Formats: sequence, C-alpha cells, structure tokens
Amino acid sequence: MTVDIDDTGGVPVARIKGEVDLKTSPRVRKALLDVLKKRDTLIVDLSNVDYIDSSGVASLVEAYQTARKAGGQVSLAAVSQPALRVLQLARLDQVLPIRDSIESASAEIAE
Amino acid sequence: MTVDIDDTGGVPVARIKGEVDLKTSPRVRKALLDVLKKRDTLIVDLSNVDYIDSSGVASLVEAYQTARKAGGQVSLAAVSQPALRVLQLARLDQVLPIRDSIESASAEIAE
Amino acid sequence: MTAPEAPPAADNRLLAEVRVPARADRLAVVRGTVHAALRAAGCDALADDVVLAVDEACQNVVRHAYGGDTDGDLVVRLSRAPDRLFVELRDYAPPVDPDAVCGRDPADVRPGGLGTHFIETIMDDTRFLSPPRGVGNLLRMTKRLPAHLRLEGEGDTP
Amino acid sequence: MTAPEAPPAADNRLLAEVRVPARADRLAVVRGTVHAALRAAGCDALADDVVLAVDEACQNVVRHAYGGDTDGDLVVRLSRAPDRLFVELRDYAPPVDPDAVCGRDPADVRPGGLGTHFIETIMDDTRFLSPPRGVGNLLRMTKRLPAHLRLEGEGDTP
Ligand SMILES: Nc1ncnc2c1ncn2[C@@H]1O[C@H](COP(=O)(O)OP(=O)(O)O)[C@@H](O)[C@H]1O
Ligand SMILES: Nc1ncnc2c1ncn2[C@@H]1O[C@H](COP(=O)(O)OP(=O)(O)O)[C@@H](O)[C@H]1O
Repeated sequence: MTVDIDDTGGVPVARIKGEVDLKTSPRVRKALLDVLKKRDTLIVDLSNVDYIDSSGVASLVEAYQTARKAGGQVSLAAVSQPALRVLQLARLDQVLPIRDSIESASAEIAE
Repeated sequence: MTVDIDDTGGVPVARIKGEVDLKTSPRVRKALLDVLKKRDTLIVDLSNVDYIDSSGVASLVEAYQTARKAGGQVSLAAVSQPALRVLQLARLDQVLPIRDSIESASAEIAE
Repeated sequence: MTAPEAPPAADNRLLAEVRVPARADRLAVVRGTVHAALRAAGCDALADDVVLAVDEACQNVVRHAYGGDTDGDLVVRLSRAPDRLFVELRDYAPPVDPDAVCGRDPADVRPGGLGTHFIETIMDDTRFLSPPRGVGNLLRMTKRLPAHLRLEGEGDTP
Repeated sequence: MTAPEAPPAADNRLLAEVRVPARADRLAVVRGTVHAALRAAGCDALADDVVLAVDEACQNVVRHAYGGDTDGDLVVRLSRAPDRLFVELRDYAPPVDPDAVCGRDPADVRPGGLGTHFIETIMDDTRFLSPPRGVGNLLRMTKRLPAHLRLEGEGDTP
C-alpha cells in the first residue's frame, strides 16, 4: 500500500494504491492528517484501492471531520468498485462527497 | 482460465488467459490439440497468463510435438513474465520458438 | 450479535482452513485464502463481501480478544452445506463476553465501530460457540447462499 | 530427492498453515495462501518460485499419493528460521516410497515429469520426514534465504 501526496498546485491530492487494512491504514491516516495540518482541502484518489476495511474507512472519516472542523473539505474521487462497495456498506456514500474524477472534485472545491 | 481460438484468417491463434494449473490445463491441452487436428501451425498467445505449472507446460509441449510430427509448427508469442520464468525453469525457452508478438510469430510462419 | 436461528455446522464440507499468528500483518494471508477458497467453490460473487466480514472479525480478535499483536494463533475455517456457507473463527485468547461485542449505528458518523456493522450486514448469523476444551473463543458466521449457488447432489463445485 | 544436509525445522516461526481437501480445484487456494504469506513475510522476490514448487509438490500428492481427487486433506505449513524458509506438506494417503519419486532430465523434451525438476531447482532441500503417528506422509522443503531477506533479532518482517 502506498499513499502519494501531490501538493504542487491547486487542491492537494492524496493517491492511495493497494490494500488499506489494519496494518496499512495508520499510514493512510497519518498521511491525510499531515496534509490537513497545512491545508484545509484535500482530494483523496481511490481509483487504485483494491481493498479497504473499516480501519481504512475510519481514516477517511477522521480526515473528513478534521477538515470540516477547520471549515474545509475532503472529497473522495474516482472511487474503485471495491472501495465504493465498502463506503456503501458504511453508509458513507451519503455523507462524504464522492466525485467521478479528480478534475470534477477539484473544480467543485475551487468554486 | 479461458482459451480463445482465433481461426478467422492466417495462422490460427490460441489466447490463454488466467491461471493454467492441474485443474485447468486439460482444457488448454484439448483446445490446442483440437486446432491441430485441422491445422498444422498454431501461435499460442501467453501474454495474459498469470500462472502456469508443469501440467500447463506439458500441454504446450504436447501441442508442439504434435505439430512437429505433422511437419508443422507451434510458436509461443508475447509470453508474460511469470510464464517465461516457468518455461526457463523447464529449459523449454531453448526448444519451443518464443516470439515477442503475434505479428512476428505469424510473419515467420508465413515465410 | 446473536440471531434467533442456529443452523448446525456439522455435516458440512471443508473448503479451506488457514492458521496464522494473530497479527495485523497476517490478515492479508487470511484474505488470500478465503478469496481463493470462495472462487474455487464457485462463489466469486460473494467473495469480496465475505472476505471483508472475515477480515473484520479477525481484526477484532487481534485488537480486542488478544489486545494487540501476539504470538497466539488465529484459525479461520471455511465450510459449506448445500445452501449455506460457514466461517468459524478460533482464537486462544481469554474468553470474550459476547454482550460486550456491539457496533454503532452507522448514521452516527465517526471513525471506528464499523466492523461489527459490516459483519452483521454481510452475514446472516453470527454467534459465539463453546470452544473445544473450553480454551479461547469460537465465533461462527453463517451466510445463506442465493439459490443459483446452492448445491444439488454430491459434487461441491456447481 | 534427498540432499546431504538436513536443517532442523524446529525452533521456526509459523508464517501460515493451510488445509484443503486434496483436489485439483483446491490448489489455487494453497497458492493464494502461500503467496500472501510470503508477501507478508517480506519475501515477495521469492514468492512466485516458491508458490510453483509448493503447487508441484501438492499436485504430486493429489495425483500420485492419493491417486486422484479424494476427500483426504492436504496441509501446507510455511514457517521460517532467520536464514531459511520451510514448507511442510502433510497428507493422509498410503505411505510413499521416497525412491519412487524421481523426475526426468528436462533435456529429454516430452510432456510430464517436470514437477520434481521444478521443486529441485527452486528449493535447496527436499526430503520425506516421519509423519506424526506414522499416518500419511510428510515432505519438508527448505529454501535458504538470500542475505538481504535474513532476519536479525526478534521481529519477523524485515
Ligand atoms: N473478538 C472480540 N473480543 C472482544 N471484544 C470485541 C470483539 N469484537 C468486538 N469487540 C467489542 O465490540 C466493539 C465494536 O467492535 P467493532 O464494530 O469491530 O468496532 P471497533 O473495533 O472499531 O471498536 C469493540 O470496540 C470491542 O469492544
Ligand atoms: N507425492 C508422491 N507420491 C508418490 N509418488 C510420487 C510423488 N511425487 C512424485 N512421485 C513419483 O515421481 C514421478 C515424477 O514426478 P513429477 O516430476 O512431478 O512428474 P509427473 O508427476 O508429471 O510424472 C511421478 O510420476 C511419480 O511416480
């Protein structure tokens, strides 16, 4: 599992790749919260997530709530089929903003 | 595991996809030998083979030997990394013709 | 976590059993086994969900029953009857009070507490059984199979 | 199939153990477990080869020891010492004569007889041990780990 942060211009993007589970989710959590120390918006690219469990979902929720408290926003973009299924089971597809692409998430935040 | 036979023109091509193992190799064997009942050349596309074991290799060898006996040829094309490793372990990379692409295998046979 | 109905897990057929040390970095091994076993049994369509439920139950064993990574083992046994799938999870940790296992309502959005919600949503029945020789814990999860995945007769792949 | 050196498999750490019915359609389950266990142990670079060797040894159990698909089980146990990997394969078939197990020279090109050649090329030592209670067969394969995969100290992922 890898998390790449792209903070070169515009809204920062975190690209998560691989399996997010009990072992790897602490790294996801830290990477997302680290960005939110300096920035108040963040797009999380979930297109290459093969697997995510409740601990991974919890990391996304924590980042989302941290941003909201600071008046910012976390959006999920290009969510892979397996990740979407898990977000739906968690009923978070109605709570966290889920966008088709990085571009649409970023256009929306820029508004 | 699937084997698709493309026999619409030129040299017939068998495209193998997935894992060739003790359970699935009998289907590979039958598909290849069936083509060789009517044709004396065959290209086997191994680009989408994720795994192949000794029983899968044996099916390729049997097809190769059947074609040779009839004065024909079986070539392997676009061999995936995992399949190439197994052919090397079997020292068959020096025996069976292995070509980079369907096109080069087919150009060679057409000569 | 207990439903009214308790189908017997006896007279079922072994699909696969996997044993690993109860550590966060071994849950991927359990997932690998369960996924491959469900595919081999012709249950691809259920595989992702059941793998998630099993992983969540295993996480709970690692985090709550053992209280962190240990050298204690975790055994997951997957079996099936013609119309249902059984997952039995065995650990060697101190006995767990089944009433202490309860998730939260997902409408209450906060991190954590989602594992048992996933398990209850995906599986049809989840209950603690008496572990062999009274040692550790034994959790059994049952999933009813949709009609097209049920077995007729003897073979065990449709 | 016996090499001069016989490293002890005691004092090793369990990576994973998987039990399946000894049938052709379950070998994918063994491969799934072994692959995930080697990845979890930081041995990705060896995974494909070791998975092949284990699969070949399991095939031989299904085809030769049991003589076809049966309801008998096959158990594969993966463990490691700091500098080597052990695979133990247990079956409950009639005892096998170790001298009857021999492959062919791959220079002799014909289908079949490649399994033991793969095993011998990939693994460093392969030998039958006495099975517990004299029932079935127990084959142990050993693979020495390259220096960068050896364990120092206590942790079991590098
Ligand atoms: N195997 C178990 N052993 C002991 N307690 C458990 C076990 N599984 C769950 N629990 C209890 O149930 C609670 C809810 O579990 P869960 O929904 O998985 O969420 P989380 O583990 O994130 O709290 C846990 O906090 C724990 O107190
Ligand atoms: N587990 C086993 N039990 C009994 N005989 C075996 C076993 N493994 C191998 N053999 C014998 O060794 C021979 C060589 O095995 P192998 O190289 O795997 O090729 P193949 O199985 O294709 O013949 C087999 O034909 C069989 O006679």
